[in-house]
Amino acid sequence: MWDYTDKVNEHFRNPHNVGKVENPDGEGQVGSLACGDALKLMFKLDDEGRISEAKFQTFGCASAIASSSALTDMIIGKTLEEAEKITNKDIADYLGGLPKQKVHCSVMGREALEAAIYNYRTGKTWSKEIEGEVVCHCFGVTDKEIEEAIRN
Amino acid sequence: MKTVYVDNNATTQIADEVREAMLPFLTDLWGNPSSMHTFGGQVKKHVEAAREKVAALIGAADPQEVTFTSCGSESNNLAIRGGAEAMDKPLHVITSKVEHAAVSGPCHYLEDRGFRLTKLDVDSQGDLDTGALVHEVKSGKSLTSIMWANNETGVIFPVSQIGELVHEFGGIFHTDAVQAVGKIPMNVSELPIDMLSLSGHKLHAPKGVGALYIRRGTKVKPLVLGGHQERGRRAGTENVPYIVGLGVACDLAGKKLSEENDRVKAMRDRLEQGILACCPGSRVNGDSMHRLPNTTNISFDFIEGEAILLMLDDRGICASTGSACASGSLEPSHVLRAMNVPGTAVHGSIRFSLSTYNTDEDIDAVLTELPKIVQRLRELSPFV
Amino acid sequence: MKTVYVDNNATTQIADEVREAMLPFLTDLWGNPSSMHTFGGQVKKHVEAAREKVAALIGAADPQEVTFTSCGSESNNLAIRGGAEAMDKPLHVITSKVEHAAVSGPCHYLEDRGFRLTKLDVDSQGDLDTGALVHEVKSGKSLTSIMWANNETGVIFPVSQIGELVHEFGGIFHTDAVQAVGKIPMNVSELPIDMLSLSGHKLHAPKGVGALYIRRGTKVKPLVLGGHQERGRRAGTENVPYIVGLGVACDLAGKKLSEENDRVKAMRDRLEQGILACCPGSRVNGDSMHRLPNTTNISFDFIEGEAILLMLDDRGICASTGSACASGSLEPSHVLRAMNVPGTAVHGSIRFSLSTYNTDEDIDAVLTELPKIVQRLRELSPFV
Ligand SMILES: Cc1ncc(COP(=O)(O)O)c(C=O)c1O
Ligand SMILES: Cc1ncc(COP(=O)(O)O)c(C=O)c1O
Ligand code: FES
Ligand code: FES
Repeated sequence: MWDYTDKVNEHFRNPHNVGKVENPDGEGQVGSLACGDALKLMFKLDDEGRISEAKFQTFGCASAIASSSALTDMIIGKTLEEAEKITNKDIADYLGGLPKQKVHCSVMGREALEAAIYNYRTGKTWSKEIEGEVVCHCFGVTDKEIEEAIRN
Repeated sequence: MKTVYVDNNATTQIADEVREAMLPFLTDLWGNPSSMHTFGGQVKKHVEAAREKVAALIGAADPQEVTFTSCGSESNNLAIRGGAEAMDKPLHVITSKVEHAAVSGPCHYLEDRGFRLTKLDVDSQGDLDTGALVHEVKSGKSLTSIMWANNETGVIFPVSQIGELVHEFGGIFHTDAVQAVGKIPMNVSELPIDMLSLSGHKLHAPKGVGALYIRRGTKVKPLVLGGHQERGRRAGTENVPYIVGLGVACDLAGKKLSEENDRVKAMRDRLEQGILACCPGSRVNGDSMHRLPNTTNISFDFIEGEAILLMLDDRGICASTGSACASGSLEPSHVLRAMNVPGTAVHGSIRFSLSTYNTDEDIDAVLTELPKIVQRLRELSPFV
Repeated sequence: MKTVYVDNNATTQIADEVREAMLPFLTDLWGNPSSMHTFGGQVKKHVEAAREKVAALIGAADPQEVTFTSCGSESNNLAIRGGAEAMDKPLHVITSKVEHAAVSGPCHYLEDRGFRLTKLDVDSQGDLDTGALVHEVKSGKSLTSIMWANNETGVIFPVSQIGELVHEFGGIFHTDAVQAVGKIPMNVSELPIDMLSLSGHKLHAPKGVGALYIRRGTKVKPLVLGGHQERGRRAGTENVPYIVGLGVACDLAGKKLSEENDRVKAMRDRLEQGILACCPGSRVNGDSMHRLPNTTNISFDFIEGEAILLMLDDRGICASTGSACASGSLEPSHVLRAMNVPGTAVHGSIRFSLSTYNTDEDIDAVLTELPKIVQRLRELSPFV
């Protein structure tokens, strides 16, 4: 049984900001149905360039759901420059920590955000090469990314 | 909150009769059965009586064919590592892709030491590719280890047919029957089975006792080397209380076999039909013809198993994704992958496994709560 | 007839506190600690609490250095077979001639597979030939397994000195401390010991649970391969009740250590002196300086051990010749033979081993009955 913090449990059971944003300014999705990973993140900016609305949908375990929920909470009210600085460790810290084997579940949220910002800035959809050995088959997260996530 | 325990393939509750039978051996009769004095020696006959009961449940011709071990995993390791070591030319190990880790572990161990290892496929129903087996056994004397029933799907393999094929070419056949013993009738003395593993805690005895049936004449080298206990097949002072408990549990299981295949099966079927009816995008994994009476494994499209489990847990419902001992791993079930369960369904499967201790109210509880959970999680999913 | 149990090196009674602590896990808390649901998962912390207690008794720096097993024999096999497998070049196995079968068994197993095996002598006092050890460890990286205390004589070996020698030449040191743990103080974290075996039933926990201390950084391949239990070091669903019991037993043993070395030792000394005084032609086997506080092994010239035992048994006194698990064999004790115990004395030895549950009346009973028995048997002997 995973040792989830109360905060993780809370965000998993009552995730914040679930769903889709109408006419989003940025939209990012990582993964695909075929390889079994998926997180979609959308945001809308206000007049000052701050994120006024952010929503997510995820196909994932409790950590993935909680991390996504936490991330949306964290970015609302921030400028994109501020939001970009959020690391996986920040997400994990915000949740009071994640079990070691589950740290990678926070990676996807980070990447979906990156993809959404890229989409806002370029109008293009982000596609990403995955290198390294796939550790978490459910989300196509690689060991390199986990290493980075843990180092961060 | 009432606990609704529908995870009996992971472990079962200890039957009252089993606990009662064990208590004297935890209290006054704590002697060492190998002792020369009466106080210890008197205990031995209780160990032998238990051996007879285990033999009776599986239909062993002679109780001495039963060796007590510390768990199902040890039984499997003893059979496979010990069986391979005892063979003259044990070059080929044949197993399936859907075995428990306690079988695939020792098989890979042998592979690392130069044995040829073949892992047979299953089809989308979880049924074994017996055609491939025919081909493989021909290639020389083998040690073949194929489970009797799969822990995740409950699919039952044709052990009689497999054993015959293996024997035809001079091989040895071991079956991991940890999930089958006590759930379906069996009579090893009439089957082409050389070794059979079972585990106490899957049939209402405690965790930490198992047995390996070793047909008279089958050679096995011990895994735990040392004293002369278990006729030299397994060293270590005997776990008398649990062995006595396992005996009683086997007795009980024999008596309840018809209830298992009758009332438990009916509950399982109602649960399965109920879920399929009220959860769109759900499907049963595994051949419904050849299946344990207590197990159903159901996949839900677009949602993830752990999330379902935790929400069931909030409502006091205990179920499982795959095998409990794999729950430390993030890999999707190797069994469902071997069956080529498509898309997200492989990530979103839940196993419900019943026992004679379950009631109709348990089934009602699952059927009330599960659809709500599935709907809730689907709302989170980017795929719907 | 009251039972006078002075055979505590064979097995011990389960302490009431141990049984009480186990009962909830045999009754309501029967979940699988690896389960994802709360009902199972909640059990895990009790397993971890037990691990801390075991670690505390032996002075392990980190509870994760403790791996639970199914008995002392398995611990020894895991350490020796698993330790040898994990070494780069594990060519030389060093042990003594007076080890328990659960150490000599796996050592011979390795010898059969091409390892060089050296079995060190002991002198007439049962003390290890450390000079020979110095010579042997020099010959290259070794796996050395020497017991902490001998089960038959109670002789204590200088594990600190042995470990230092082994380490000086890059070897690995395992000690079978099954008879030492709970009887003498120890602090493995400050000793040059890489692995240490212990068994529950020698310290008032049940038969069928043990542990292996594996110092952080020491590599060991698992013996029972399969699931991820015990961090991959020992597959098999955990025997939660016994693990909890072992924890409590270690706690108790820690608290009773001074009584063991004080009251129990005084009883043992009175027993020993009393026997020597009233049975002519009797002598103590084993160094009296380096000996467990609870054990005495006494040889009687011209009479045979089994006969003495059976007559003691008639009077409700439970003792032993050599180790219980060797009692199926007719060979005189390998320990006494290694000590070159002369003439008929090697066949006529009895081991008395006490525990904190013994009383002065128990000692009185032995001292009343034994001389009569010895005299009676001497009358039968052709040698007198
Ligand atoms: C020194 C020694 N090592 C190992 C063992 C084996 O312990 P177990 O019976 O728990 O396997 C014993 C006792 O039987 C022993 O005395
Ligand atoms: C098919 C199968 N084999 C072996 C085992 C291992 O049994 P144990 O946990 O007693 O080692 C299990 C259960 O965990 C199982 O389901
Ligand atoms: S996203 Fe959590 S396990 Fe892969
Ligand atoms: S005469 Fe009976 S054991 Fe040797």
